[in-house]
Amino acid sequence: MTGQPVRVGVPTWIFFPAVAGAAFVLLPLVAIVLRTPWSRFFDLLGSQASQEALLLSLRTSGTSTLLCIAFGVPMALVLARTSFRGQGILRSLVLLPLVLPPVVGGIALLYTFGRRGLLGETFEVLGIQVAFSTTAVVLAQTFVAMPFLVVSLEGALRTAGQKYEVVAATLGAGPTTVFRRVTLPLVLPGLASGAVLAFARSLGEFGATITFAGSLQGVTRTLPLEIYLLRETDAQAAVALSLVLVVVAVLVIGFARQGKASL
Amino acid sequence: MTGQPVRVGVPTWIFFPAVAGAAFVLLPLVAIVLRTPWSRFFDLLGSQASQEALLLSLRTSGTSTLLCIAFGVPMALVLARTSFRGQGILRSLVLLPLVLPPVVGGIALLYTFGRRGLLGETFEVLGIQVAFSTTAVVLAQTFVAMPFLVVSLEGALRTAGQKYEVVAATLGAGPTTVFRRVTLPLVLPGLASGAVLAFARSLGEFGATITFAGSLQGVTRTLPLEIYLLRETDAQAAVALSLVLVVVAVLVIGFARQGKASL
Amino acid sequence: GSDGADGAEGTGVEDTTLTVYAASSLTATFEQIGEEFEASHDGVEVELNFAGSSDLVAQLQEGAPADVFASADEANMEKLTAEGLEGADPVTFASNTLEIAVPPGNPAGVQGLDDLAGDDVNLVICAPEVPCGAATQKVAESAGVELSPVSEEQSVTDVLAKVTTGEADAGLVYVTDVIAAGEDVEGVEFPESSSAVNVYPVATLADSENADLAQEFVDLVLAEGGQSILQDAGFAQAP
Amino acid sequence: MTFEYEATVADRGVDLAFDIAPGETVALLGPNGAGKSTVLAVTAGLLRPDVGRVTLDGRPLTVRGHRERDLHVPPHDRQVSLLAQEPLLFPHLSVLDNVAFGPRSRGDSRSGSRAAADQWLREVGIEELADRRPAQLSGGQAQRAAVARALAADPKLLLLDEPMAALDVAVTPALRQTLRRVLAERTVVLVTHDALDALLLADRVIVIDGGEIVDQGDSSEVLARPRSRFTAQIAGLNMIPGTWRDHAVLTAAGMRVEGHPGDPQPHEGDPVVAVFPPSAVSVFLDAPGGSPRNALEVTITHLEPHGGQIRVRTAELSAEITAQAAAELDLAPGSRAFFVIKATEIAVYGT
Amino acid sequence: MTFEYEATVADRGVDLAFDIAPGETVALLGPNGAGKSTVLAVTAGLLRPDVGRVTLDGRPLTVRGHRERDLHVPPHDRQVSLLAQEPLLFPHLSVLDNVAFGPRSRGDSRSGSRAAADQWLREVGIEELADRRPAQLSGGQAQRAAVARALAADPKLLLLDEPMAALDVAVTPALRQTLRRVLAERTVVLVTHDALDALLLADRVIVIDGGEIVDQGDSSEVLARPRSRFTAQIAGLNMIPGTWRDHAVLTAAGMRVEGHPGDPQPHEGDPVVAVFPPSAVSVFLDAPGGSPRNALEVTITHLEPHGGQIRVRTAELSAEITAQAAAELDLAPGSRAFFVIKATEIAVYGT
Ligand SMILES: Nc1ncnc2c1ncn2[C@@H]1O[C@H](COP(=O)(O)OP(=O)(O)OP(=O)(O)O)[C@@H](O)[C@H]1O
Ligand SMILES: Nc1ncnc2c1ncn2[C@@H]1O[C@H](COP(=O)(O)OP(=O)(O)OP(=O)(O)O)[C@@H](O)[C@H]1O
Ligand SMILES: [Mg+2]
Ligand SMILES: [Mg+2]
Repeated sequence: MTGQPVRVGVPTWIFFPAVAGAAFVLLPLVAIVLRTPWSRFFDLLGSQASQEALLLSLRTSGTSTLLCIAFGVPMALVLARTSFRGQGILRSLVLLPLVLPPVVGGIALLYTFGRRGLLGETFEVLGIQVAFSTTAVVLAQTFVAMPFLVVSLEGALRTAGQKYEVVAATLGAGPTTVFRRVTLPLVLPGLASGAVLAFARSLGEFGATITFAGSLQGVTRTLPLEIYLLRETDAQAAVALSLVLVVVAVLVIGFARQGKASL
Repeated sequence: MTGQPVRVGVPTWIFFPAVAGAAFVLLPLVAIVLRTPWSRFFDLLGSQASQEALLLSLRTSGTSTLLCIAFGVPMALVLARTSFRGQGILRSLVLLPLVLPPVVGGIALLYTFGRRGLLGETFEVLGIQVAFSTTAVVLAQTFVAMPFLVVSLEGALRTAGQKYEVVAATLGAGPTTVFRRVTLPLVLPGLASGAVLAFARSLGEFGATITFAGSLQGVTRTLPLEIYLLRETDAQAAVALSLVLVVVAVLVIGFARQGKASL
Repeated sequence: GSDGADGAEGTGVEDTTLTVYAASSLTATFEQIGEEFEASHDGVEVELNFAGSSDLVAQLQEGAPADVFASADEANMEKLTAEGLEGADPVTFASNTLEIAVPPGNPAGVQGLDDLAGDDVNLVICAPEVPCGAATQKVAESAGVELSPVSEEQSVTDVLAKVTTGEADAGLVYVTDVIAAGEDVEGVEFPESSSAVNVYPVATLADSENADLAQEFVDLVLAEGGQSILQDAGFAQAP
Repeated sequence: MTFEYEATVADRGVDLAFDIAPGETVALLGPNGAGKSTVLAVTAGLLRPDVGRVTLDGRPLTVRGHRERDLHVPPHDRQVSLLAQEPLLFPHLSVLDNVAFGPRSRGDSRSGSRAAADQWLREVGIEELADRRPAQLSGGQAQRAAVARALAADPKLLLLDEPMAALDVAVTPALRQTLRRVLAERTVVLVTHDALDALLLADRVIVIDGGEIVDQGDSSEVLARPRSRFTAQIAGLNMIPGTWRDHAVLTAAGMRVEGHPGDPQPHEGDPVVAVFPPSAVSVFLDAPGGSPRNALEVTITHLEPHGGQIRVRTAELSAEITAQAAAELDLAPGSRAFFVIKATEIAVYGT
Repeated sequence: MTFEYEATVADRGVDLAFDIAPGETVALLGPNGAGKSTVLAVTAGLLRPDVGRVTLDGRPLTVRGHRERDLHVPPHDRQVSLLAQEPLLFPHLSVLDNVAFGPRSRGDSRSGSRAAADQWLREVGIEELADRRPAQLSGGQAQRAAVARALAADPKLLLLDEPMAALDVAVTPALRQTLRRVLAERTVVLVTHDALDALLLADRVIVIDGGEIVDQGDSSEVLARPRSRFTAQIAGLNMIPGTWRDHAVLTAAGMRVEGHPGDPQPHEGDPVVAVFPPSAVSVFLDAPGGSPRNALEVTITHLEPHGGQIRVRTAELSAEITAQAAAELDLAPGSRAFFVIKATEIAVYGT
């Protein structure tokens, strides 16, 4: 037992829209759960196609989340902590994969990394064949998920402000030290929620993947693609399989949040 | 001319991954622009179908962004500022529309608001037909976009902390006053970036819309649906039309950011 | 079944809206047929809802207000009839056969189905779960050709996209798709295609509030006017 | 009709109880980490004690672990306002709106609260900064704005945590007078490190050390007759604790200090303190022989100027002598010397 | 091999120049908002002046609007460390790691910097808090940790903005001694509101008011012979400005004040000040007739106890009299009285 800091209360009326909003998001999930043919749920889980798709999804989403962190953190830092001409435009452009219909995103990737794309010849000379490979899946997921990480991390960086970084500098810490020992630890909650968003987006990614990477079992057919395909023959089974996706997402997100106090 | 506060520098090496990341996101956009049949771009823009789709997209995305704010702000507040048993699970569940493949999301909405859905009978008695109307488009967009607003706003609320709210309370401000005069103004940047994310996601929403709302010109056929259809007959035109989406997004986002200092 | 969109005030007839659900591969042809129908029916507006056949069935099962449904395959139409949602028995109105689509110039030099076996050609086909994939499987089996695709796509459009961008050396799609894609691809016909003919059924729907109009629309599709539009697009007559 | 406080915050080791009469101003003194801010936080409702009961005008504000039902009135509903140790001005509001925040929350009209805020800014001497954002203020200006904001809230009970911190000497006397006038009729708890604030602004002093009350009473009384080491320090007096043996104070080190015991006369064996001002100490290099005075051998740690005189400090004691005397004695840190105090200058009383 | 400062920050109205010799400690005094923190911010490289040139040991740190090329060395590269007015401890690091941050950034080993940090925590008296998070410290404890952190960084030039703020009387003398020892050989700029800090810690004093230097020189010199109103206030002296006419100081109000002019003798018409300590003032209720003394008619604003005496304050002046005298005169705020000062007690010198 110990003294507890008190939180300032939330206005009571705010619970009404909050509950309404939660209900709006949760009811459809309940509806799905109710309609799921549970008897077949575990058969489905056991099928080789589902398992391969699930493993592929986890692998590629994990990799693309790492890529988003590796490239997105620097981008967010540059957007939040420097200012240059055209920065506003750059920020809007980086946001674009958010609005681009994923299928168009996939086409854009084909135009870039495809055999006849912008970089296609370069890649061909290097003997790298991106399309129809697992790499392509990762690229597609990274492309659509990157803005999530950048936007939420940039927001966190701005909210956190610079005062501790300034203090660190006056203590003689160079930019790299400041980044590693002050900036990163301070925005860890923001980074974590950005990574969760990116991972979730990668996990659910469909349009860009099918357009850019194709769909071959064990190589490029991730769980969402498997769900789509299953839907053609057996809509209920597809819904059941998408519940697997949901459960996996909840587990991974919950697991990732274990370590961190906040999201 | 006046004294300028100095920013702490960003490590130089950070520009390399930042530029690489930006290139990765921007190159596909460049590739699309290069391949667009510009001659037909303006014809396309002028066509009635495109214009109706564009207007519908703007109207519905705007409405769903407002709904996201109306319900998402309270949800974020409750998640960030209260603690109760099962809050972690609730937060993960609210995130789920992020991972759910949009089509499955659409099916879930059908299961809920459709004629045979959970609430279908209630609605039927009231004489309300939700599915396959413009309302359905708005609902679908709100469903997929809500988590974006909630997650980024909750992050901002946590980063901002409670100290100013506590001060306001000790000055005699009740929860509603604190919310209106302290909490909201302080997290405005976070709210703005959350709203931008939600708007962008609504604008690009395809899967849930086509499943839940159908694709009727002028009623439920938003720009991404129009692009999808156009792709059946004329892939290049579809890409060109998606550039319109991109331009609209840049304009709206840029316009929304005018007022605010940060994103 | 009309909803709030057609708020035009006027005489009773002008309020009538006929809602047609059609597979997205019928987009161009049904838009034309719809215009023709509007031209011959004063005050009737045809609203077309295009999506994948399975999407459309899902919507109809959830009570979507529609008058006519045209499917891209018989399997999806059967899902509908299994629930008794059709107004009158479905009739087939068109058929389609497979063709090899190759990028302009045919870089891999594909001449027939046999050239598609083996690993040296980047082949893209439809997954067996979707109609064009089922047809592909049938054709390959009857011809005794072992296909080893680099990708099994979800839809014809996706196959075509891989071919038009040059990513794939060849893809198996419908004749109509090759025609629609115009200069972006070249078609390579092959005799074995006749072993799998895909048929397109159309039906009026039980819930239709304009059953007569719906039937008239189906009639138009089957009649000379509709058929010529379909054949211009490459569809063959229903068997 | 008083403020009653009694609470334990276990993990901070703060456990104390006191009352305040209406209209009374109480100064809370104590070393860093003693628990002063903790007491204010519990009172303002920002910290829930492990066990405790806090009431204002008979209304329970916080009850925990008592026979009554547990209860915690939220901060905004207590009519208690707190000036914390950090200014924490709302960054998005102008200085004027910051100060008007309290009146506005209480329900005053916009123009009314602005007028009130303007008045308070004038009182603390920063009326010309009304339109600035807090980020554009200097440290002392921000502190003054925070004081104005706390005062403008006009609560039943006002808690001030070091209101004079960061202020310059030019404004301190004036603000002290303002506070003196403003606080006169209010019920106030004032945390300070300055004896003058305690004397001038407070009716009563409570001295905390290690989470406990070590001394309390009428301000001038407590500062004139300190009972704890810290109170003596803040009052600028020397204190030697010991036991009353054979009409003298016997220290733990076995030294005898003679003084004149006050009322009530201590009993043999009572714990007592010997207290004397630095000015009562004479400094010699050699022990003066055979007189009825106390001579304590000390090691000088440092010398400080002090109002024209020199203060000679040892680890525990200090003496005040003229600069001339200091020069003649050739004192320097590390020197050994004798502090000699006439017994009549030493007050002895029980603790 | 010195620190040279010269900079204008237009929107804060701060425009001044000064030099510091190596190993010298300079105290920066001035009222709130004078520009002290601004000077430190420019020096640490946190604020780019509109025009200015700052060099350390001949190396330009900031150059702007000079004949040389504009230049701005980033803060971390200046070998200047700053203790700002807020403690700003890193919230995610323990107290020990906060203090070890500077040594670690300089490249020391982990264990080496921890050992150094431990030493500094001991110096400021909070070694037992080493493992706490900053959020678990009291205000004074946080301030001490921040002081330790700044000192541990061991820079060429150390900037301290009110290092003694929020500290209690029990620790202030000890910390002052620590600083005195530690700062002795360093080049330091120390912002303070306390004359004692200036006297004990600084070799030289610079007094700023309204963004300009109004007084500077040897610490004891400046505080003994203040030339600005604020310096007089901080030194606790009375000051009457005027012009030297006919062997006396003629004030703007037309009053004549006689004193003994120092070296150099002022010339007729020179601006001069008359300076005298409060203890030199006697208070009377009626003007004493015909003597060579100065009698100033005043209105008393308030009375304060001051080290056993009573300080009688007017808006501009103050006198120190015994409590007995105050009681006999029956003084109260608002009373009219005469402040009488012997001419020999008044120092007059040019400004
Ligand atoms: N979260 C916390 N906030 C403040 N103090 C804490 C906290 N947790 C533990 N403490 C400890 O509680 C004790 C009392 O702290 P408090 O802030 O009340 O001291 P204080 O008397 O206000 O000191 P100061 O004069 O330095 O402000 C200190 O020892 C402090 O280290
Ligand atoms: N961003 C800013 N930060 C600090 N001061 C600012 C700022 N903008 C303008 N000022 C003004 O500049 C002037 C100098 O401020 P500075 O902080 O240097 O004062 P200071 O001498 O440190 O005062 P204090 O003793 O109150 O800390 C003040 O009048 C202040 O209002
Ligand atoms: Mg405190
Ligand atoms: Mg300052």
